[in-house]
Amino acid sequence: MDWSISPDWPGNFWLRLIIIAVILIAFVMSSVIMFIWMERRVIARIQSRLGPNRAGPFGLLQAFADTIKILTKEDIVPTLADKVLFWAAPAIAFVPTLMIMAVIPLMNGLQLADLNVGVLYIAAISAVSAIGIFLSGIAGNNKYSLVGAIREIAQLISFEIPMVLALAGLVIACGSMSLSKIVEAQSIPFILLQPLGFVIFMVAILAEINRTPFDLVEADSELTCGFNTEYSGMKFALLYLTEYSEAVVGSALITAFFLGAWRGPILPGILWFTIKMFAVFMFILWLRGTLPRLRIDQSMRLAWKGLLPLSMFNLFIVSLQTVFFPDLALWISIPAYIIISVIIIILWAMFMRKERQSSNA
Amino acid sequence: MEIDRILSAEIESRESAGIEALRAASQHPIPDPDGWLDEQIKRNMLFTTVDAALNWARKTSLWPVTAFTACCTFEFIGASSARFDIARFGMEVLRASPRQADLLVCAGTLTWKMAPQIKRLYDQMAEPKWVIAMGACAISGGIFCDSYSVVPGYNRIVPVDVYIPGCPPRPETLLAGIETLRHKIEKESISKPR
Amino acid sequence: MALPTEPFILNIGPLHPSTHGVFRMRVTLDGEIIQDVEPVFGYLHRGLEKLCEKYTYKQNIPLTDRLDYVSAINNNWPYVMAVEQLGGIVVPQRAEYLRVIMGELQRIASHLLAVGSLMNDMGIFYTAFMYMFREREKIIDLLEMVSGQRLLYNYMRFGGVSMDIPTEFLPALARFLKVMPGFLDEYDSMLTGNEILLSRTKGIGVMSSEMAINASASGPMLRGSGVKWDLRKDAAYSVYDKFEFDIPIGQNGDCYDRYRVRMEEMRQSLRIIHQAVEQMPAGKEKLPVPLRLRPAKGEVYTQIEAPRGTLGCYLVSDGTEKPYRCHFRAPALINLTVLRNLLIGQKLADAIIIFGSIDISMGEVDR
Amino acid sequence: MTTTIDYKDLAVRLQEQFGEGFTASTDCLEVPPNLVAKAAEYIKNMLDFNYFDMVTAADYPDRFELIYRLQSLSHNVLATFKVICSRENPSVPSLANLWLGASLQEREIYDLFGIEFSGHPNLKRIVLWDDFEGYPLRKDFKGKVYGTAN
Repeated sequence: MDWSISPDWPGNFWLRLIIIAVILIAFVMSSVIMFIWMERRVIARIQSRLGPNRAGPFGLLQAFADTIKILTKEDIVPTLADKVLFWAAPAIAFVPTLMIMAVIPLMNGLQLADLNVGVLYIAAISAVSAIGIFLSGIAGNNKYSLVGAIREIAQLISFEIPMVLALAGLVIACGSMSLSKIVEAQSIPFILLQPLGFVIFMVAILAEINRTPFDLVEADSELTCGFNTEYSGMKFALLYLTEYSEAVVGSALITAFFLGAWRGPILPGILWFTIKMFAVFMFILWLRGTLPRLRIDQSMRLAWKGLLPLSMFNLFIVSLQTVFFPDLALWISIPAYIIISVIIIILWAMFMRKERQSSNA
Repeated sequence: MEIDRILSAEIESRESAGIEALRAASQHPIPDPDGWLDEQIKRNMLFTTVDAALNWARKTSLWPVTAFTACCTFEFIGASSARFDIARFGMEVLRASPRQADLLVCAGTLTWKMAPQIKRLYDQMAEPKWVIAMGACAISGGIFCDSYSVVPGYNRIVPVDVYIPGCPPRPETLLAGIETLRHKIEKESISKPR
Repeated sequence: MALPTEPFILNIGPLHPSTHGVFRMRVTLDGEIIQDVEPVFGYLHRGLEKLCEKYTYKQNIPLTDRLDYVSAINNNWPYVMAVEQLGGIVVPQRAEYLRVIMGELQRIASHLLAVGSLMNDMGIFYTAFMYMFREREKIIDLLEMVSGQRLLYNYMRFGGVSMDIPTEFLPALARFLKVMPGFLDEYDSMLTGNEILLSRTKGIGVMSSEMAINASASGPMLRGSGVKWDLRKDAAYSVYDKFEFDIPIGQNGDCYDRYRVRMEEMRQSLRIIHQAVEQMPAGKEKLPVPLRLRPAKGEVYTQIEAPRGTLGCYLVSDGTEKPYRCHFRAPALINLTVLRNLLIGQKLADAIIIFGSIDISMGEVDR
Repeated sequence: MTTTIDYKDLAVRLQEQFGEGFTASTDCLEVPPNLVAKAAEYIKNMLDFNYFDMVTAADYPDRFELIYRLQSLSHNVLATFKVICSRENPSVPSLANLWLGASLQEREIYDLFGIEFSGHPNLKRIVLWDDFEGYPLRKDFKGKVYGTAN
């Protein structure tokens, strides 16, 4: 059963563009609503309490109630705020998260634009949304959001390079940067072929979307509400949406690159994609419920001294494997790679711990 | 840091002047916003579906910002913890910033030194906002009403919608108070002033 | 040419999610490093000591409940002991045991809340706090069974306690004592080995024992720095000399040690309650004391080991039925003297953790 | 058990050092206001009283009474000083330079009683705001305590 859509399905090019764009936006918006509901229910269950269940069956309408209420609240612009920047920042933060979805194949053929520079496009666009969050922190003329904004930039820069290098490992493995080709090459999902690359990419994505243990930007115990302290009404709705659409796009990226986006035995492609995406988000929620927050200098040290060398090492091993023994039998390459990456992680962690003790001893 | 010493002294004197001004200005309680009461009696309430939808949304997602002052704080935390879960009514998101919150829960004794902060917090909240005065100290100063530094009741500083008696009120009483506030929100209408 | 930067003043103000009440720190920040801290008190100053002079002796007992509202029963104890010493009232043995049991239960509840809100400051999104509050609710049920109130109990009287324990209290307490060590192990497994928690608390906010003694810290703050000083052993008030329990102390006085000391003290309190329940004699739980008690003229100072430190009560009576002067030594206020020395030079994120590990309750700080 | 120091022997020793003025009563040692700092420094250095437990004040019709409780944690010994100062311009030397723990407690007494602590590093109101007129814990305070709205 292969569910696929032929490249020139509705005939007219523009019509295909509009239809797929509408499907993509509907997909992101509905999964954002589901993520909001899921977050509040799952975190409540982790904390042995119920979570919203009065708004509709099992609290399903809770996300709708939240959005209607936020949209109809008064929209306060602080007097000393930089008016234009204050108005533009949420848009700059939200739009790139939708643009990233254009490249991700939801189903065999259901892809807005099959760019052959897909990976480069994603790395570039994901930085722009972080700029939007930075501007929203600066524009509000609030000291807490200023500290939050500076932390956002520090985290973005330090986690950008490991993310791109982890993706470079994939590109070398399957020879092209276009996502549809990467997904085609994933008869065996890359999580098994390149586990070290998956770990690095997962940590980098967690830092990009500011989720625990890296939620320093909106650290509600230190910086009241981080960058969105001064926002209310519709602008805050956009920022609240950005927070969740980044989570949607982040988990979509992880499923696209490492879990074989829509490849699965019986079910149609898009169902497999959503199942894998929700599984990744569940893992993110599990982290949010249990892990404390890192300090900004600890997260940057992890990025520069931890992930960067590991991603370079991952690149080295993948290129070694593709050049010298390209057709190594699977039952050797997968366990071998897992063992090597585990050893490397342990060695590097011991080295970092010894170096940290000697530095502050 | 010398500049800090002068700066903090200057900040200190400006703040204490603000406290004295507020203390002089608020000798009489602010009338409660109960415009919706006589509306109901007059029975000419025109209820549109827009009102119903808006009131339902505002009722089910009341995000509290808490003026955590004294003992009632821990009964409010008890109410939002695992046993009496306030999150069931959609009130779980404890927004620390007043801009996004729409319910100010005044839990605990208000002193004159704290009054300007509560006034500023109320003014910063975005418009459809409600206030719950929780506990005897919030209603009338309670056991400390005779003290030289206690404001006899939050309604001197901010207009209060629902008063919850008790010292501290049990979480069930708090949930009943929130239920009365939700009934009140159901009856509001965009066309009428609050 | 170095980039010209200037420090900016940030108000970790009275209404902040992690200041445990209305406490304000005017912090001068250079980037994320703290240059200067100016604590501002008084946002919950209700003039309690002036009101004590207005009410009679018995009317003051509910006032003392509102001092440190997180461990309310322990506040009555020094005040009631002071009046008993002045009035020459000897407390029956059963009442002493009841006070010890309720005091230790309240200590566990207060430590649960202290450690829970410390985890909140560290970023565990309310999870550890909710678990510990679930256990605190069990203790609140026990105390409600005894005194009828959930948070401020008004439980102790001169010459004993207000009511004897109902019949179903002891089986409920036995169930709680059987279940609680399991929960404490659950917290240990979730929190103590957590790599991020270790990196956030080990070596942060280090207070040497000399600085702790010089800054007259008391309670888990003092014991966290390695000073073995606990009034239950050293001043041996009430019937504490009949129980054997040990005093946990930390090695290098950082946030992690204070967290360990509080977790360990909860286990010791369980041991004390076990022994107290076994040795509790039958008999009267309260001596009949006249309502308008007029204790003898004179002054007295009594102190107990409250969860936050040495809670003392200095009472002066002039023979009438109202106290002439009643002062409470607030351990939380005195523990804050060392805040400025601990915070300068630390980062903003660490300052919140250090402040959380000091564990104050504003009712006691501002009185 | 916390043993209290032998006040008579302490009074004799302090008399040799700083001259007249020390009278030992049953449970405390009366110290003249101007000698408090020297006596406290002596007791801290010589007898290893390293813990400043508490200081509090009481307002009597003709005098202010300050009660200091100093402890030595290592030997578990307690010493209580009582200082009598006049009501006109009450001033006592501050012990904040000897023990860090004394600073906030002395600020609180200054705030609520109006007793000056000379030599205190940061003596200003701790719990009340600067424009608050009068000192509330004095017996002659005309605040709102007894129902008189001010």
